[in-house]
Amino acid sequence: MAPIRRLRKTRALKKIGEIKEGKEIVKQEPSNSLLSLKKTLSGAFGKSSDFRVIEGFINGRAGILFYLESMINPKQMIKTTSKLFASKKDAQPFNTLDEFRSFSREIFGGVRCKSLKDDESVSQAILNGSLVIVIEGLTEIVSFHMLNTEKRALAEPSTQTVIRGPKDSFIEAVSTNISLIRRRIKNPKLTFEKFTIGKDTQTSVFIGYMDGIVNEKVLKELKDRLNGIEVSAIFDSGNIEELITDKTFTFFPLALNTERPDSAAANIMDGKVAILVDGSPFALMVPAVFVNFFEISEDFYQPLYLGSFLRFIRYLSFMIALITPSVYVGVLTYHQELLPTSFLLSIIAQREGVPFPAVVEVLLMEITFEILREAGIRMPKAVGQMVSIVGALVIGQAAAEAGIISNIMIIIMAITAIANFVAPVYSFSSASRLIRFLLIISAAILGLYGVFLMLILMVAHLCSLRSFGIPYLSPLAPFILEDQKDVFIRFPYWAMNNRPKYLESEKAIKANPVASPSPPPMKGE
Amino acid sequence: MITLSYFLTFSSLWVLTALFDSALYHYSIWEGLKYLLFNEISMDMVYLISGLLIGLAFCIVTDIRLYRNKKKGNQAKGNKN
Amino acid sequence: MLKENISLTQLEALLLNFLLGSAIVIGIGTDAKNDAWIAILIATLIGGGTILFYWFLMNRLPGKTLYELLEFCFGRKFAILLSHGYIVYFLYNSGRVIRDFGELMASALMPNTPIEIISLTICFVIGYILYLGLEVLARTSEIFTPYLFGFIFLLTIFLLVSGQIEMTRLLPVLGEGFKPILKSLFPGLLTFPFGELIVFTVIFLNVTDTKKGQKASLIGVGVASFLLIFSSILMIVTLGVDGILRSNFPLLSTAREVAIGNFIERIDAIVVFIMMLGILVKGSVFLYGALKGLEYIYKKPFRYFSIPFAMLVAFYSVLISVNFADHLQEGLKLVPYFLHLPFQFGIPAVMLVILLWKQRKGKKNKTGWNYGSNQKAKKNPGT
Amino acid sequence: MYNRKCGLAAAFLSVFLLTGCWDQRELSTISVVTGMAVDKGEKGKYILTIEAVNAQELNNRTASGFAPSTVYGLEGDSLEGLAQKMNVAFSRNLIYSHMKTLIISEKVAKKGMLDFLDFLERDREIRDDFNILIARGVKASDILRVTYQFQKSSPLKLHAQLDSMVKNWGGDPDVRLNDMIEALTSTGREPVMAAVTIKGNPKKGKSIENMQKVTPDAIVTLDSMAIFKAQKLKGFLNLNDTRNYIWIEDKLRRTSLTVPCKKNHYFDARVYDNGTKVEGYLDNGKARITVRVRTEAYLNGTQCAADLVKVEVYKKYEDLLEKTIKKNLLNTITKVQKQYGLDIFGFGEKVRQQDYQDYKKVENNWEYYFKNAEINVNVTARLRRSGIRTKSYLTNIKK
Repeated sequence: MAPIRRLRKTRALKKIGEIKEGKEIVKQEPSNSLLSLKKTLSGAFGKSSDFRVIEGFINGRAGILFYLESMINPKQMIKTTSKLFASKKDAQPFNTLDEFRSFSREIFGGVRCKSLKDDESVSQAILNGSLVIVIEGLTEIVSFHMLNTEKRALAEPSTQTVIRGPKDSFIEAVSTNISLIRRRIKNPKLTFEKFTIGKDTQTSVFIGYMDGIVNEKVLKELKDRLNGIEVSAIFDSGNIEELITDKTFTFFPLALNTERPDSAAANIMDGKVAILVDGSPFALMVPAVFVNFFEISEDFYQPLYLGSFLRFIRYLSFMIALITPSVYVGVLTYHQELLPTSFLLSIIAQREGVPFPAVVEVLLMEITFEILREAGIRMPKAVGQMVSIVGALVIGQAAAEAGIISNIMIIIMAITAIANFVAPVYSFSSASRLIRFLLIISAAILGLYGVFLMLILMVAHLCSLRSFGIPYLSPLAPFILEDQKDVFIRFPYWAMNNRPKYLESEKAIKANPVASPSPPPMKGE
Repeated sequence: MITLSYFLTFSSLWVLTALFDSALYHYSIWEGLKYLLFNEISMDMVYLISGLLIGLAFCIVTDIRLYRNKKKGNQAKGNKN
Repeated sequence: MLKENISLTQLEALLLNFLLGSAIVIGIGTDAKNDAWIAILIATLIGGGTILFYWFLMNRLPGKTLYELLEFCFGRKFAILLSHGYIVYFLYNSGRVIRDFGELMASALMPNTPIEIISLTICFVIGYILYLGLEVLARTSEIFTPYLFGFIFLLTIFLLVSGQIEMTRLLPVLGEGFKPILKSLFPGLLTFPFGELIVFTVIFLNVTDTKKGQKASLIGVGVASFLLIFSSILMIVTLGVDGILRSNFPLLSTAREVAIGNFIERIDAIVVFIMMLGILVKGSVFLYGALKGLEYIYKKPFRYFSIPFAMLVAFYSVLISVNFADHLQEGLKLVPYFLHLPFQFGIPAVMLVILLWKQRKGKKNKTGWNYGSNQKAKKNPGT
Repeated sequence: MYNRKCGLAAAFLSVFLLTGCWDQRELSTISVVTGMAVDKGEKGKYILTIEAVNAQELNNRTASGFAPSTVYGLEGDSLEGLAQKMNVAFSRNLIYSHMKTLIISEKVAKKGMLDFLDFLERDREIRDDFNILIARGVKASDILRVTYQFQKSSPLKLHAQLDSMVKNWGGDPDVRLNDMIEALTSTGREPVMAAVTIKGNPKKGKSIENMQKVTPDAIVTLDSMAIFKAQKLKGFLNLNDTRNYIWIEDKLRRTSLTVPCKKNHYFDARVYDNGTKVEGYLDNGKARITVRVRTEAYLNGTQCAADLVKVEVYKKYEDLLEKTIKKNLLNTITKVQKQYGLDIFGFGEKVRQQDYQDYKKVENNWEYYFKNAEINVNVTARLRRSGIRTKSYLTNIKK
C-alpha cells in the first residue's frame, strides 16, 4: 500500500508546484541519472513506510528530495519544502554547488549543508536524519541535517545521586551530553572527536578530552581500540566498555561509568578521556583505576572531614560486603577459638536448632537475597513495593522465627547487603557481589585460611589488571606518595594542585599552589 | 623442553632430599632414595601427587603449544622466503 | 611484554617481606638467648654488607641476572650446571619456607587439615602470582606491607596493655659474653635470613633506578632488621628466654599472651595469617629465582614454568623432611653448611674474583667483554 | 453441546483432582519414628518398642517442657506386623524412614533371633543409615526411654554420640544394616555390633527431670562391642579392643594413644591419619596374615623430659609408638583367636580375595584356620610434629 500512497503525495505536490509556477519557466524533466538514484534508494528503503521521496522543480530544475519521515523535524520540513518549491520569478537556474548554496541559504538558514559523493553516503545521510536533495544539473548531491531532536528532559541522576551537588544527569541524546560537559568546561582545549562504530547501527561515539592535558599514549591507544572495533551493533556504552577494556575476564570494571556531567567534567580535567555513546545516558571514563570507584564528586562538595570520613566508610563497606559472610562461615566452622567465650556461647544458643550447616545457611540467604534484589529491580514499579515487603518478611522474620535461619545470620546478611549498596558505581559493587560467593565457598573448604588465600589471589589479580596501560591498583601499588591526597582521605581542595600522577598526563600541574584560606590575624597578634 | 626440565629438577631435588635424609638418619644414599619412595610418602601425599601430575600436564601442554607455534612460525618464514 | 619494572618502594617491600618471611615464623638468633636482639643487630650490619656485596657483583655487568653472570665467568656449559644447582637450591629453599608455614598451620590452627593441602593451595597461589609476573608479585607485597607494620604495632600495644611485658627479662645483657652471640651468628644468622638475599641478584636488574637501588635495598634490609630486632625483643620480654626456646613458633606463642578485657584475646590465629604474607612473598621470590634460571637455561619465558614448578615446590615442601624435628635439624645442621654457604658466598666470591680479573684483562685489550648483552630480547612475546 | 463439553471437562477434572492421594500424608498427620528396640517377648516372639518424637519439643523455640517423645511397646511374632499395628497407641501415622537407631536386646541376640533383619532390609521406607546396637545387660526398650539434655530423644542422641565417637576416638565399629548382612552372608567374616548400656537407674532415666540434672540419673553409654557367630551373640570386646578392631578394619579416623616412654611415664600420640592393609594367604595348611599399618600422628603431650627438636628423640618415640600399636593390635587379635575363635576381622575374606584357590578348599573350615593363623603385624608410625612447643618444660625443671 505504501508505494501508492507515496505516489499520490508526490503527484499532489507536483500539482501544487505547477500551479504556483509561472508559465515562463522551462521545466526540465529529470534525467536518467536522477531516476536511477531514485530507483536504488527506493530499492534500499523500499519497504519502510517512513521513507519519503518528493519530486518537484527547484528553480525550474527537476529535483528529488529523499528523507525519513520519522527522523526529520516535521515543522522545519514543512517550512523549508514550501520555500524550496516556491519558485521565484527572477529565479536563476544554478549550475554549481556554490550557487545552490547561496540559493539555499535563505531557505535553510544555518543548517549545515553537506555534499555527498556516492550512494553509500547518501543512504547514510538519510539514516542520520538528513534531508537529501538531488538536483538535475548539479554534480553533487546535497544533504541538510534536520534531525528531529526529540529527547527526554534533563532529570536527576537515577543511580548516582548526591545530596549536595549538581542534580542534572546525562540523557540519551549525545549532543545534549556534550553540551552538558562543555557548559562546565569553557575551554577551547576541550575536544570531542567523533567515531562511528557498529557496521549496522552506525552509532556515533564521541571521545572527549582536554587537549594538552590528556596522556597522549592513552589517547592513541583508545583511538586504536575504537577503530579496531568490528561489531555490527552498539547500543550502549556498556557494549563499548566490554570491547575496549584490557581484560574481559575479570570481576572488576576497567572503565568508570558515570551519569553525572560534573564528575565527567572533573575526570576530564584530571586528564581522563570520556567516551559518550549516542543513546546511552552513561559516559565512560578511561583509564579508570581501583580507587576511582570509591571517589565521588560529592566528596569535594561536602565539608573536608565529612568527605574524608565518607570515603573511608566506602572502603570499609567494600571490605564488609566482601568478607563478612565468609568470615562468619570460617570462624563458626573452623576457628571457634577466635571468639570470646560469651559471644561464642550466645551464637551457639542462637544456632541451636538451626538445621543447616553454616555455609548452607549463608548460601541460602545470599541467594535468596540476590533473587529478591533482582526481582526488585525488574519488577514494574507498582509491584516493586510488594517485593520488598515480601522479601523483608521472608528474610527477616519468617525465616528466623521458623528456626531455619539463625538471627545472627540475618544480621550478617543485612550488613553485607547494605554495605554492598554503598558502592558509588553500580558495576563495581557487582565485583564484591560475585567474589563474595567464591570467598564463602573457600571459607567452607579451608576456613579463614581459605578466605585469606582467596583474598591474596584477588589482590594479585587486581595487581595484574591494567586499564589502558595504567596499573589498576595505582596509586597504591605502585605506590605514589603524591597521589595519596585523594585516595583514602581527601585533602583540602586548595591542596589539590596536581593532577593524579598515575595518569601520566602531559601537564601534571592543575593549578599554581594556592595558600590555604586564612582568617584575618587575631587581635593582639 | 619444559617437561624435560621438570623431570630433571624433580630428580635433582629427589637426590638432594635423599642426601640430607641419609646424612641425618645415618644410612646410605641408596637407602635414602628408596625410603623416600616407599616410607616417607604419607597417605595424603595423593593430593600432592595429583598436583605434580597437573604440573606435568601443564608442562606437556605448553610444550606442545610451543612446538606448534614454532612450526607455524617456521612455515610463515618459509612462505616469506 | 617488555622488561618488568619494579619501583624502589616495591623493592623495599619485597626485601622486607622476604627477610621477615619465615624468620619471624620460627624465630632467629635464639642461640644467643636473651641477647638475640644484639645478635640480630650485628647480623644486620653483616646483612647490609652482604647485599652491598651482591650489588657490587651485579654492577660489574649491569642488566644481567645471576645466571648470565655465571655464563660470563664460567662459560655456558659450566654455567648451565651451576645454574641448575642454583635452581635446585632456590626451589629447595622455597619448599622449606612453605614447609615452615605448613607446620605452623598444622600445629597451631588446623591440626586435622593435611599439611599437603595447605602446601598445595599456597603453592598454587604462588604459581598464579608468578604466572602474572614479577611486577604483580612486587605490587602484591606492596599492598600487604602496611598490614605487617600495623599488625606488629597493634601486637605491641596489646601486649603492653594486657601487662604481659616485663622488661627485666632482657637482663642480664651479655651475661655470657660474646660467645653465644657468635655462635648464633655463624652460620645461623649469617645465612638465614640475610644470606638468602642472594636470590635478589635476579631481581636487581628489574629495579627502575639501579643507582638508588642500592640505597633502597639497604633501607629495606634496615627496616626488616629493625622489625626482626623489635619482634625478638618483644618475644623475650613477653615469653622469657625459656619460653622462646621451648616454642616452635615464638611469635605465635607471644600473641597467645594477649588478653584485654573480654574482647581482644585469642588473636593468635590472626598472627598466622599475617605471617602468611611474608611466607608467600619469600616463597615466591625463591621460586622466581629458580624460574629465571630455567628461563636462562631453556630460553623459554619463565611464565611457562611457574605453575608446574610451584607444584614441584608443594611436593617437596612435604617430602623434604619426615617430621618437624627433621625439618629443624636439617635447617640447622645441614643446609647452612652444604647449601647456604657455597651458594650464598662461595660461588659469588669466586665469581667476583673471575669478574674482576676478566674485566681488568678486558680493559687492557679493549675488546668488548660484554658479549651476550644482545640476549635481552627474548622475553615472553605473548603477553 | 456446549454444556456437554463443560460437563465432560468437569468430570475429568474432578477425577484428576480428587484422586492421586493414596500416598499422600500431610505433615501434621505423621509422627516420626526415631528408634526401635527389640526385646524378647513372653507371649509372642518379640516385643517391639518404638519411639516417636514430639517434634515441637525438639525445637528450642517451640518447646514447652513436655516429654520429647512417646515410647510404646507391643508384643507379637513379627516386627512387620507390630510396626504397622502401632496405632493401637499412637494417634498419627508413623513413618519409619528417619529411624536413627535400632537396639536389640542381649537376650534376643543370644538366642540368635535376628531374622527380623529381613523386614528391615526389605521395607522400602526404612533406610540403611541407622546404627544397630546391642543393649547389654538392660532391656532394649529402656534405652529408648532414657532422656538426654541436648538431643532429648535417646535414638537421636545415640546417633550423634556414636558419630562424634568415630570422629574423635574410634570405639564404635560403625555398623550399618548392609555391613551386618554382608558379614552374615560372607564365609570369611563374622558380624559385630556396638553395645550400649545404661549407667545409673533406668527407671529414673525415663523422666523429664533426668534432663534437668547436671549429673543425669541415667545415661546411655557406649559399652563395648558385641561379636557374633552367624546370628548368635557370643561375647563382648571392650572399647580398647574395639578401637583396635576398627584400626585393623581400616575404619579408624582419629584416635589418641597413650604410650609408655619410661616406667610409669607416658606420652600421648594423636593419630590423625591411618591406613591399614591386610594380606593373607594359606601356606602349608596354615593361614598367614599380615596386617600392615601406616599411621601418622602428632605428639600431644609427654610426661618424659624430651628435647623434641632432635631427630633421634622423634625416632625413639616413633619406635615406641610402633611397638605399642603392634602390641595392641596383636593382643586384640590373639584374644579373639583364643577366646572366641571368630573371624570378626574378615581375614577370611582377604584370603579369599588374595588366595582364592587355597581358600576354596578350607572355606567351610575357615574358623579352625583362623584360630591357628599366624598373625604378623607390621606397623610404620610417623610422628610429624609436636604441637607448638619443642622441648617439654620438664627438661628444664629443677630436680
